[in-house]
Amino acid sequence: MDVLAKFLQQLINGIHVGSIYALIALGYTMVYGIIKLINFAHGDIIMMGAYFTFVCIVTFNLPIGVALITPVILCLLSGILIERVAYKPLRNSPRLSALITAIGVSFLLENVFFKKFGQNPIPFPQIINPSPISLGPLQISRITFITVLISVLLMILLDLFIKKTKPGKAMRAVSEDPGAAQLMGINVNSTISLTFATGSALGAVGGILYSIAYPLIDPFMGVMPGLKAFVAAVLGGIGIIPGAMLGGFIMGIAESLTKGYISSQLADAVVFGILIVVLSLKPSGLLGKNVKEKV
Amino acid sequence: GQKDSGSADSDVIKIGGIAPLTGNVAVYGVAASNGAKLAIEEINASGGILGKKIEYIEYDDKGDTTEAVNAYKKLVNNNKVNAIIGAVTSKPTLAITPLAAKEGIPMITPTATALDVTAAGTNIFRTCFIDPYQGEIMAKFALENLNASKAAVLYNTADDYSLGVAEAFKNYFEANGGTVVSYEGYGADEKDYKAILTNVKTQNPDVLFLPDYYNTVGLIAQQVKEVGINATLLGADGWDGVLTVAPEAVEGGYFCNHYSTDDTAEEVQNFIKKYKETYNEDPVSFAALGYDTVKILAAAIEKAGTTDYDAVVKALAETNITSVTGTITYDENRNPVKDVAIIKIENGQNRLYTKVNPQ
Amino acid sequence: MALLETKDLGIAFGGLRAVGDFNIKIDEKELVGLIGPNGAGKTTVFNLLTGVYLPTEGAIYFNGENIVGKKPFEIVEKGITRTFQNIRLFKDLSVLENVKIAFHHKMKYSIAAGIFRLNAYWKEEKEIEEKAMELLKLFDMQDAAYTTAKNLPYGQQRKLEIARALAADPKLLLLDEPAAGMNPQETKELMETIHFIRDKFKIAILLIEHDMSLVMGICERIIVIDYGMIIATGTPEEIKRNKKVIGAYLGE
Amino acid sequence: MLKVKNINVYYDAIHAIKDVSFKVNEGEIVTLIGANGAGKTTILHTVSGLMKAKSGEISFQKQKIDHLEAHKLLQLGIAHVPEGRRVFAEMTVQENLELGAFTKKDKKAIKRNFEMVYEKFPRLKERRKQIAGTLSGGEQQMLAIGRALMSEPKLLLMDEPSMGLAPILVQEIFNIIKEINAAGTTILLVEQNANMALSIAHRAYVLETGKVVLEGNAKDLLGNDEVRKAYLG
Amino acid sequence: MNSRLKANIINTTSIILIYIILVLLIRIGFINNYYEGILIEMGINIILAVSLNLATGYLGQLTLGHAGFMAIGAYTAAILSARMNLPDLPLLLVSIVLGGLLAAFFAFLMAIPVFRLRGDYLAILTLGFGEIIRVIILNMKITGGGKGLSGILPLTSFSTVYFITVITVTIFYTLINSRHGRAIISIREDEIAAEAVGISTKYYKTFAFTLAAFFAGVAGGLFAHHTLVLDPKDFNFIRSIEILIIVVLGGMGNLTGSVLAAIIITILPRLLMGFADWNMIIYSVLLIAMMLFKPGGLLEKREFSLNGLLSGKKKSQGNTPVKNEGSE
Ligand SMILES: Nc1ncnc2c1ncn2[C@@H]1O[C@H](COP(=O)(O)OP(=O)(O)OP(=O)(O)O)[C@@H](O)[C@H]1O
Ligand SMILES: Nc1ncnc2c1ncn2[C@@H]1O[C@H](COP(=O)(O)OP(=O)(O)OP(=O)(O)O)[C@@H](O)[C@H]1O
Ligand SMILES: [Mg+2]
Ligand SMILES: [Mg+2]
Repeated sequence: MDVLAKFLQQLINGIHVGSIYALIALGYTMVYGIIKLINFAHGDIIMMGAYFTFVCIVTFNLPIGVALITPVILCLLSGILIERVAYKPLRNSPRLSALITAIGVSFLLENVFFKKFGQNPIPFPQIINPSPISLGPLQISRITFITVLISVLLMILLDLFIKKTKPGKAMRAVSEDPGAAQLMGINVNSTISLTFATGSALGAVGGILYSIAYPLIDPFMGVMPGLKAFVAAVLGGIGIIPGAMLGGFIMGIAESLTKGYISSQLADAVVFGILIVVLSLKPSGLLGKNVKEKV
Repeated sequence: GQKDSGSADSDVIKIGGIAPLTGNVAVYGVAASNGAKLAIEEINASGGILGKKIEYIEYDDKGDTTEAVNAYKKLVNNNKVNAIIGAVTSKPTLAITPLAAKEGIPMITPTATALDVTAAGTNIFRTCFIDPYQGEIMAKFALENLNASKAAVLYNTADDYSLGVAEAFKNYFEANGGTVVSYEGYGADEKDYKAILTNVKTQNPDVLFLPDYYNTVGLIAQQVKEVGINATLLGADGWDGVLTVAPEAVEGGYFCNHYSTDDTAEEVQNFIKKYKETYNEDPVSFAALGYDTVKILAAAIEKAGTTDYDAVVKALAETNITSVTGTITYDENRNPVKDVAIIKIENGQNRLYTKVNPQ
Repeated sequence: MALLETKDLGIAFGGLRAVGDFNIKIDEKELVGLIGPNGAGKTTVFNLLTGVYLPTEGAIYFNGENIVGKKPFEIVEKGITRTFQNIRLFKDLSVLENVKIAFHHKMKYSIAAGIFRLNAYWKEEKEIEEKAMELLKLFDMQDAAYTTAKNLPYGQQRKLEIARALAADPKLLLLDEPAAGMNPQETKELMETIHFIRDKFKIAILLIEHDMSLVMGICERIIVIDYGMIIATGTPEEIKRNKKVIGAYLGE
Repeated sequence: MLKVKNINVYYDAIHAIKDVSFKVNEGEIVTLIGANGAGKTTILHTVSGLMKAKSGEISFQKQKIDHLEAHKLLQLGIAHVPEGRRVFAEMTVQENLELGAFTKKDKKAIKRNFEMVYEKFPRLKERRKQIAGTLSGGEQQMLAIGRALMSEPKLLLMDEPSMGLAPILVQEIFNIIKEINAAGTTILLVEQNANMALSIAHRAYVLETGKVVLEGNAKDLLGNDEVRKAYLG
Repeated sequence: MNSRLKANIINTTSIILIYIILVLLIRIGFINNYYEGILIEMGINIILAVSLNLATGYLGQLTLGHAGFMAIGAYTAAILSARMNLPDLPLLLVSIVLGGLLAAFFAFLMAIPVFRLRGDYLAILTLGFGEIIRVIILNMKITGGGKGLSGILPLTSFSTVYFITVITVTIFYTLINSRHGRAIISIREDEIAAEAVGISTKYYKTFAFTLAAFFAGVAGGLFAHHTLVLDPKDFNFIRSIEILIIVVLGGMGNLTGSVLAAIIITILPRLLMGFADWNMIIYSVLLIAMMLFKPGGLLEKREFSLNGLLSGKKKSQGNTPVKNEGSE
C-alpha cells in the first residue's frame, strides 16, 4: 500500500465515523436551535436505538427490515416523551435547570438499561458483513460504504424537509421566535415535538450504524459519541444544520488522521484543539453567523 | 449482605470480597465472585474452618480505584473482616495494596496480574500468574510453535495488565530473533481501531498480539477483518470469554490461560460440574481463580489455627495445595508457581492446545 | 476647546458604511439632539463614542485626547456614559445595586481589602450606599431602592438607566431614545428631568429621540443624519424649516 | 365582533389586568390608550391567546375563544402585529410573508394575498429576498403588518406600530392602518401616540394601571380635557 | 460596628464548635475511617462547588471544564509532595497551594480565547480545555499516564479539609459582597451594560475564572492526598458535570445553596447504596424531580445566615439566580 493509498484509506475511515457523528450531531443542533437546550440525553437515544435493535433481532427474531424500523420509531416516540415530561415544564425556567434535567434524563436512561440488560456489554448482531470490497488499492468495508450512503441520504432529506416543507419552515420560525410563530398559527408544542422526533429518529439511525461499526453495546455507549457529535455541532455552528454535518465530517476525519499519523491517544486532544482554534477564529462556529450583539 | 457486627472475635470468620460486580469489567468480577462463593459454600457445608462458618462480605468496586478504596475501608473499618479477597482487575487492586500493606491484613487477589501488586507488602498474595510471564509465554509460542518472525502488538495504555503483557511480549520476541513491526497503544475508551489497523496492515505481520480484556479484543478483531488483515491473532488470559462476543472474528487465534475446561484432572472436572449446577454456565478461568483463592486462604487459616493477621500471612507463604488451576506454591514475591494452558479457538470453541510448565 | 470633537468619524459593517464623515463638536454643558430616520446611524454613533464599536475611520477627541481604541470601561473613566435604546439594566438586581455598581470605578479598595474586610471596605461601602440613595432621591425612586429592577414599570426603568449613567460621574451623557414608549405626559416630565440633570450636574448631554416634542422642546442644537451622514445642524427652529430634513425625516 | 368581559390577568403575583371589559364592532378602529405599563400589551396578548386570563370571558363573533390556544385563533380570523415587530430576523421577507399564511391551504388565495401585500407595500416587494433582520425599523414594521395581512384576518390587533419610528414613517404607518380598515378589516389598535391613534380611530378606551377608566367616541376623547392633560401633553 | 463584631463572634464560635464536636466523634470512633472519608469528600465537593459557582453562578459563564483544573491541582500537588521534604501539614499546604496556582495559571492562559466567546460556545470550549488537560495527563510520564498515579502520601485529614473549606467559603462570601463581587455579578446580568458603567469585564472575568480554578486546584490537591491514587478518568467531563449539578441544585449564585447541595450530593449515592442496583435510577429520578419542582435550586435566592437566624432578622440578599444564562 503506498503512501497515497494509506492516506485515502485513513480518510475513508474518517468519513465513516464522521458521517455517524454528523447524523447524531443533527439531533443536537435541531433541539438546540429550537429550545436552546443542550440535550444531554441525545447520546442515550443512540444507545436506545442500539438496544432496541438488539432486542428486535435477537430476542424477537423479527425480519431485518422490521427490526431496523421499529427501533427508529421507538426512539422517535421516546424523544417526544422525554421532551414532554422532562423539558416542557421547564421552558420558562433558567436554562441551566433544563440542562441539569437533561443530564438527569441521561443518567436515568443509562441506568434503566443498565438494570434491564445488566452490566455486560452485549455483542451486537452482525447485520452487514464486515469484509471489505476492493477498489483498486483501497479496501472499503461494506459497513463503511453503507453507513456513509445512508447518512448522506438522510442529511439531504432532512435539509429538503427543513427548507421546503411547511413543518420545516415552522421549525425555523419557532426556533427564531416561538411567540411570533404562534401568532402565525403555528402550534409550538407540536413543532417542538416534531423536532425531537426527527432528531431522535436520526439519532436512532446513528445508533444502529454506530453499533454495526462497533458491535458491542452497553448502557453507556452513547456518552462518547454523543459528546463528540455535540462538539461537531458546535464546531459547525450550533443550531445550523449544514454546520452539524460539516462539523461531524471534520471531527471524524481529524480523529482518523490523528490516530493514523500521530497517536491514537492524542485524537481527542486534537479534536478539541481544532474546536478551540476554530472557535477562537470564528466564535460562533464554522458556518455560524458572527453577529456582534447590536446595542 | 452487609451485617455490621462490631466485635472482632465473633463465631464466624469474615472474609471480605472486592470485585467489579458492575461496570465494564463486571464479567470478571462476577465470575471470580461466583467461584469464591462456590468454594465458601463447599467449605461451610463441610463444617467451616476452625469450627466456624465463613461469612463472605462483598462490595462492588466497579473496576474503579476510588470505589475500591471505599470498599476496602468499609470492609476493614465497618465490617472488620479477617482477610480480603480482591480486587479482580489490576488497577483497583493496586489502589488498595498500600492500605492493606499498612494494616497487615491477609490479602489475596485472585486475578490481578500486574507485577507490582504483591510488591506492596509481605501480606499480599495472588492466585493468578503475572503479566510479564504471560507475555513471554506467548512470544515464545509465536516464535517456536507458529514460526512467526514479524509481530504487531496493540495494547491499552491505560491498563497495567495490557501494558505489562505487551512489553514482556515485545522484549522476549525481539530478544529471540523476531521483529515487532508495529507496537501501538490506544486509550481505554477507544472503539475505533481502524486507523491503527490500517497502519498495521501496511507492515504485513505474521501475528497480531492483542493483550486486552475480551470485550475490547472482540471489537478489535472485527475491525481486523474489516481492514483485511490476515495475521494470526494472539492473546492472554483476558481473552477468556471472547467467544461470547466475537466468535467468528477470533477464530484460529491462541491465548494463554490459567486452566482449561478440557483438562481431565479430577479437581477441574469436579469444579466444572459443581459450578455448572450452581450457576448454569461454564466457569471461565476467573471463576476458577476465585474458587482457588478461597481454597488457599481457608487452608492457610486452618493451618495457622487462628485468624491473627501475621499467623495467617505466614501460613499463606507456605501454601502448597493442588486445586483447579494447578498445584500452587508461592515464590519469594508471593506469586504462584504453576502451569500455563495455551488455548486455541477452533470452530467457535476453546480447545486446550498445550500446557507449558514454568520450570 | 470643545468637550467632544469627532474628526471624519466613520464605520462600515462589511460593505455597508453605516456612519461616515461624521464631524461634530459638543461644548461643556450643551444639550444637543441627534435625529434622523430609522437606520440612519444614530445609535451607531453612540456605539462609536462609547467604544462599543471600533471606528474604521476618523478620530474622537474627548477633552482633547483621542479616545479611539479605548475600551468602553476606559471611556467611562474618561467621562462619557450612556443609556441604551433597548433598556439594559441589571435586571435581577435591586435598583440600589444597579446604581452602586456604577460607582465602581470611583471606588478604590482592593480585592484583598474586600475579602478581608479591611477598613477601606467599610468606609467606602458606607459612602457609596449614601451617595446612591441620594441619587435615587433625585429621581424620586428612593422607595423603589430594594425593588428588583425588572419589576419596575417601563418608564421607571428608563429613569433608572439615567440614574445609573449619572452615578458613573460623566462629563458627557448620551441618551438613546429616552422617551421611547412613553406617552406625551410622561415625555413632558422626562424633559424636565433632563433639563434638571444638566443644570444640577453641569454636564453636556447628547440625545437621540424620535419624539419631536422632546427634541424641539429642550435641545439647544440639533444634528440631523441620514444614511450615516450629517445632513443638517442648527437650532430647533432652523431644523424645522430645513427642506432636506423635512423630506428625509419630518414629513409634511 | 370582539367582546371582552371582566377579564383578570396576572403575571405570577402581579395583577396586571383588573376586570377589564370592552368590545370592538365590525368595521371599526378601536384604540386602547394608556400610560406605560397600563396593561395594553397584556390585553392584546390575552385576546390573541398568548396569555390566559384567570377569569372573565372573551368571545369573537359570538364564539367563546378565551380557552383557545394562540395558533387556533388565527384560523378564526384574529391576527396580531406584536409589540416590537418580531419579524423572523433570519428569514427573507418572502419567507416571513409565507409564514403569515401558514394556516392557509388555498394556494390561489395565498398568491392573491402576496399580491395584495406587495401592492400595499411596494418597498417589501423590492426587498423580497432580503433577510428581514437587516431591514430598517420602518420596513420591519411594514413587514410585520404585511405578514399579519397574509392570513386575511377579520380582526387585526396592532401593538404600538409607531414605536421607534421616524415621524415621516409614523405618518405612513397610520395611513396604511386607515387603508386596511377601509378595505374591510376591523382593527384594535394600541398606541402611546394617543394623538395619532385617536385621530384615526372610531372609538377608544383609556387604561390606567390595568383598569378601563374612560371610554367613548375617539373624537370626544380628543377633546376631553383630562385626556388631553394625561396623554396628549 | 457592634453588630458586625457580634456576627463575627457567632460565626467563629459555631465553626469551632462544629469542629470540636466532629473531632470528638471521630476520636471516640463514632465516626469511623469510612465516615470520616465521606466528610472529607464533602469538604472537597464544597470547595469545588463554591468555586464553580463563582464562575457560573456569579460571573454567569457556564463552564464545563472544572474537573480539568481539579486534575491539574491534584497531580501537581501529588507529584510535588512526593518530592519535597517537609513535615506533613506544611507539606500538604505548600503542595496544594502550588497545585492551585498552576491550575490558576492555566485558567489565566485559557481566559484569553475563552472569553471571546459567549454562552454555550464558551461552555463547550471549557469542556474542550478540560478534556485536553485530561488527555495530556494521560500521555505524560510523570503522571503515570493511563495507569494512574499511586503512592501518594496520605496527608489530607478531616481537620485540614474542614478548615480549608471554611476559609474558602468565607473568602467567596466576602468577595461576592464587595465592589469586586458586584462587578462580577454585573457581568452576569449584562456584559455590555457593565462595560458601559465602567467595569473592565475582561479583568473581572479573568479574575473570577482564575480564582475559581485556583480553588478547584486546591480541592484537587486535597483529593489527591485523600484517595492516594489518581486516574485521569476521575477528571473527565462527567466529573465537571457532577460539580455543575451541585451548583445548579443549590441555586446559581447562592453560596449556602452550594454548600448544602454539596453535602446532599456527597451523601445521596451512599444512602442509596442500600437500594442495590436501583440506586442510580433513584438518584437520577430525584435529580430530575428536584429540577422540575425547584428549577431555581434548593434554596433559590435565599442565603442562609446564622446571625440572621439567631437574631430573627430576615436578611435579603440582592443576588438572584441567573435567568437565561448566556441567551440573547
Ligand atoms: N453590528 C452591526 N452589524 C451590522 N450592521 C449594523 C450593526 N449595527 C448597526 N448596523 C446597521 O447600521 C445602520 C445604522 O443603525 P443604527 O442602529 O445606528 O440606526 P439608528 O439611527 O439608531 O436607527 P433607529 O432610529 O431605528 O434606532 C443600520 O442599517 C443597521 O442595520
Ligand atoms: N413578563 C412580565 N412579568 C411580570 N410583570 C409584567 C410582565 N410583563 C408585563 N408586566 C407588568 O404588567 C403590567 C402591564 O404591562 P403591559 O406590558 O401590558 O403594559 P403596556 O400598557 O403595554 O405598556 P407599554 O406602553 O410600556 O408597552 C405592567 O405593570 C408590567 O410591569
Ligand atoms: Mg437607534
Ligand atoms: Mg406594551
